[in-house]
Amino acid sequence: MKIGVITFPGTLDDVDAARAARAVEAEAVPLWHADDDLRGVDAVVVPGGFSYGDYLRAGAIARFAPIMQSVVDAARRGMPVLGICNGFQILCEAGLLPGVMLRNVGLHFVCKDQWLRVENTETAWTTRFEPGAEILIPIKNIDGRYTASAETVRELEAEGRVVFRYVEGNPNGSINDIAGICSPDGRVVGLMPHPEHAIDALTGPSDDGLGVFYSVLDATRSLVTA
Amino acid sequence: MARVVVDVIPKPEILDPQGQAIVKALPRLGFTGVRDVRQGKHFELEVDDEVDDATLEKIAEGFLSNPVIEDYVVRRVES
Amino acid sequence: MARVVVDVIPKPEILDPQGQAIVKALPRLGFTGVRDVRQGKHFELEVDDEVDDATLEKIAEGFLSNPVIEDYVVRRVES
Amino acid sequence: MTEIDTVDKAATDPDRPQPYAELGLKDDEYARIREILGRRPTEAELAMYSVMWSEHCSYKSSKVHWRHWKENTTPEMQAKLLAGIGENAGVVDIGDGWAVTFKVESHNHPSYVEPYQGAATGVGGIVRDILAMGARPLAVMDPLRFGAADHPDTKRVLPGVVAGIGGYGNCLGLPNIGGEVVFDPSYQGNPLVNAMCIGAMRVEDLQLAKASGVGNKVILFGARTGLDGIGGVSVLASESFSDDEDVASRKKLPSVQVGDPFTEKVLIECCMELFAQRLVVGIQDLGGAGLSCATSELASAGEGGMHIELDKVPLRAKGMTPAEVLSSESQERMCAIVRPEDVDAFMRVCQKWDVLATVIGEVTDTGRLVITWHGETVVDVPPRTVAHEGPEYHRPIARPADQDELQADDPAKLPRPSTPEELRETLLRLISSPNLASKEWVTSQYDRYVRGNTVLAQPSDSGMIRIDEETGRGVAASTDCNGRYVKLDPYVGTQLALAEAYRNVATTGATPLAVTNCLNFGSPEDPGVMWQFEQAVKGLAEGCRELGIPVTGGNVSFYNQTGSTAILPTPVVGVLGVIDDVRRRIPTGIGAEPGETLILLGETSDEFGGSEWAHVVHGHLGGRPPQVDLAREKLLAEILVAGSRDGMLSAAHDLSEGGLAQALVEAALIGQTGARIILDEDQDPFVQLFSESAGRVLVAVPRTEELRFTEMCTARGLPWRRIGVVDPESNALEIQDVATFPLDELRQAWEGTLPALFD
Ligand SMILES: Nc1ncnc2c1ncn2[C@@H]1O[C@H](COP(=O)(O)OP(=O)(O)O)[C@@H](O)[C@H]1O
Ligand SMILES: [Mg+2]
Repeated sequence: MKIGVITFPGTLDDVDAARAARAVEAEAVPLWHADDDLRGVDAVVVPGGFSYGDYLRAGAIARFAPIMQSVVDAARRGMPVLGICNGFQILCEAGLLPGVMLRNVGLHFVCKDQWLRVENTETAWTTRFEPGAEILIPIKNIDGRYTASAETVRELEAEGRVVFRYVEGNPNGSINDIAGICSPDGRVVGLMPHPEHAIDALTGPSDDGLGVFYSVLDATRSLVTA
Repeated sequence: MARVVVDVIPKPEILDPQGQAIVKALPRLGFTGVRDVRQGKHFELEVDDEVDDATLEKIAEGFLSNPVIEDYVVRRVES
Repeated sequence: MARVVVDVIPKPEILDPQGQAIVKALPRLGFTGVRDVRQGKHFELEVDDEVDDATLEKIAEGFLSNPVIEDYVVRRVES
Repeated sequence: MTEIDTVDKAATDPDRPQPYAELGLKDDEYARIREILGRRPTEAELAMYSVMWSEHCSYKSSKVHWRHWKENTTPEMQAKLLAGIGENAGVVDIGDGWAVTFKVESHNHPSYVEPYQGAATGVGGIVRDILAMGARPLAVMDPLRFGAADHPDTKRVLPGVVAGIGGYGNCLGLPNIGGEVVFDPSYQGNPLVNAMCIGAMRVEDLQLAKASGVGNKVILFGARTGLDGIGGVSVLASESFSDDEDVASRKKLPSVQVGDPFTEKVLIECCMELFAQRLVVGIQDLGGAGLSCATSELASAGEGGMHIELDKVPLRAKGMTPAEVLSSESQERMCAIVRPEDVDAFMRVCQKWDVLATVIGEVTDTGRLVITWHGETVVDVPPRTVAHEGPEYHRPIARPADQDELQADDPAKLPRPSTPEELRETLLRLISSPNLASKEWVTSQYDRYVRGNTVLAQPSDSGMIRIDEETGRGVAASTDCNGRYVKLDPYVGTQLALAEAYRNVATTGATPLAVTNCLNFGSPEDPGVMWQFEQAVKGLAEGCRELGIPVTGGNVSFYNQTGSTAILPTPVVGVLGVIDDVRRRIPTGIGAEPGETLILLGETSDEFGGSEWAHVVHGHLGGRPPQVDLAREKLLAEILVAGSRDGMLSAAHDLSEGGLAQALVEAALIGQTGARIILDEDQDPFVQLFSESAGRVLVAVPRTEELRFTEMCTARGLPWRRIGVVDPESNALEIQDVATFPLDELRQAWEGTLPALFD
């Protein structure tokens, strides 16, 4: 099982995403923004950070990188893709997921341990969770307020595509407390909090994030056997 | 060489906490009478004369702004 | 009620990393011919008619911009 | 077109008047430059000497005091030092082949003028210092001081500074693992923004700032060079070419720089790859004094010669003069010495990261730093005279006349709370006072998780990061200083700062190893300030000797004052410690184990000079600071480290400002667990709860370990007292015969203050 981890200039949490992949005994394969080669990976993580400094708008420049075209193509064929934080922003800008992230309502960068409810346990990245499970995961960003048109939000809710929801307080003013969403086929998931920072209680608030990475092992395994 | 300005502003239905923070702060600083503020981005571009209006529109719409949340205006200015 | 626009832009000698990132990215997106970009802020204000130009200047200079690193332009627009 | 002043020209008009005084040079300093060169300096040379001989770069007022470091560093202390004072940052051997480097620097004044950018570029600068040692920067810390919390200007400065530190550090991907936020009216017009960075490397990868190897190339890489921070030097331009509009306008250039953290992040990754491929012979960051500093320092540390073609430097602004290019403080630049055969490979790495890199010169054996501009020589100097042979002042030193009066103003006369109700109110008032209140409003704006190796961060006594993922080896660090103690007695106060940072490191289970410092003081031209300074340096140096840990480097910031009123003397001390397995860390919060006894280590006496209680309740500063006993601190640290190693401690929290009461409240709130405390009947409860006696730590010991732990303390002669028990069932802190505080009430008091002030 190979999980690709993309590095853009300004990516920060690629080391963490790779560590999380290794923690579930997957092989972490580094992917470089300027290549279009996915190097035979079975799934892709677009990690957090400040690609291109987030200078224009989070994710706005990164989505034009050569690797993203390959990711978009692979996602259309069903490859599991996970966008975390800046990665989520990039997936939205790239059109793989709807909506966009705006400046937090408090206008500050927020770094805290955040409770989330897993609302959909049938996506490629969430099958290992119990329905309705509450997990503790760090969140850290300044542009984390998920926003989409009223119609899009209605659609996401109706189709069960809100995958993670903030509980015990909304840290950024995100619409409907949305923390993460998925594509219609549930293969592409994006979320603002960082499961890769919750894989060991020594360095994170919990190891609840491991479930995300274990889930994708199942998702790719079933793909192979199918 | 031509000078072009692109202004990008949050759509009216999008909450703009930065603008709101300014509206709230102004009276504390002794400035009254400002009813509303919206904060957007202002870009000043220097472009070759060959760059036509259609291209500028594409740059503004597809890159400098995100149509989900923002409107934009492009205008050429004298240098 | 009057509508006022304030544009704030980094002073020419001040580094503008945001503008630089955009200039560098454009050719990769297939847009050539953009020589320089500076990114600033664009504010749209709605103010009571009593608010005079001097007050607007003060708001723009003392609050919306940081005169150490930024220049600003205030203009009234028709609503 | 501007006319360039060259060495040839200097020979033709030897007596041309030069604006050296406006550049901050004294008559005798200017005369000395003429003597060194045997002619008048060119404008570019004058620019170089004036910035490099400034207080900021040459340490001319403080250098004579460095003998205290030397006299107090024993060979034993030196042994673990791989690089010490004189390098970009000190480097210590932490075992297993790992070397760790750390340093603090100030960015005070720029942060007052433009809080966001001032603080941001402060972080950027210290990170490049660490990078220049060959290390990967791993974490940052930010000791901060502001004016009164409720002063309107603090509302401008603090949020900007915090956003700037966060904005830069978060974007660089460096976890922020600690710092300080202290309020005092003396910092009103002069906040202190100190930034510390910690980095690590394999021992064999240590880099030094040295231009060796004749024929090796000098490569400037990173951002373009602009008109940033050339404020002073623009005098030159406007003097000679005042008819040139472009140049005349430079007089009003701001001395503020804007940071570009994205460029720095890319620069870090680029450097890591250059180091890994061994493409670098020597490297230096560009900080204060820009290329003037980098070229003269690199040259004087190497074979002593260098030729720079200054016109090759990629510029951001039009019409810059050689003097301006040399003095620019544009951020996010580095300068490397590279073997000619490695230049192509070097450039390939830079291209991969889209980092601009330019060969601007080469190493020579002439013993001179020669700088040309389009073929004409504009600088030809012995590099050491620029970098290291600046003036050295013996500033007058005098103990302030009112020092005795200050020390005689004993807080013993202040009315004290005595009834349980008064004690209860005092506790609530203190924990909600700005200096003691939770700093969560600040620290939640900093990423503490990035890189996945943060084991402890705010609000722990010290930050701790894992260095080696295989073995779990890691380091802990803390910075401390109570300026009020230092004001009352600079020698003792500085040792108290050292003692606290040392204790904080040990409290998390790490063994203190080395010290850095950032000495923030008023004007060196004030003999009273110089007395404080000398006492502080002496106190720190002698304190380090007693603790057996070396000073590895530091930074001095003078002229921190508003008008003629100096800030509280603030020698910030940073201590770094090592822990061989971070899984043994001791957390701060109680309640981790099912049954815990609370034990207070150390002794409590009636010590309120400079205390938070005197400050908050009476606005009083006088008397003597708490006594310092470094031998006791050492013993305490050994006990804590032993307790961690043998798994005898489940939580520990150092006692400092606010005393026992503060420590209990924090340990309970952080652990979200209640406790029952029984005070000593033989001592005044007020003293027990609020005295700031040094050398004390509150520990939680699992009941099964209690006997073993207390026997160890007794055997080694460390006073201890059982003061209560952790009560996992309770949601309150009960202090018998005083009051019972529901944790919710404590939390509201402790956490509400900063949001109410700054949101
Ligand atoms: N207070 C101090 N204590 C010990 N060393 C100091 C102190 N201040 C400066 N130094 C040392 O002097 C050298 C030059 O300092 P500095 O100019 O801050 O370094 P850089 O040029 O890398 O910014 C460094 O090695 C620094 O550690
Ligand atoms: Mg340096």
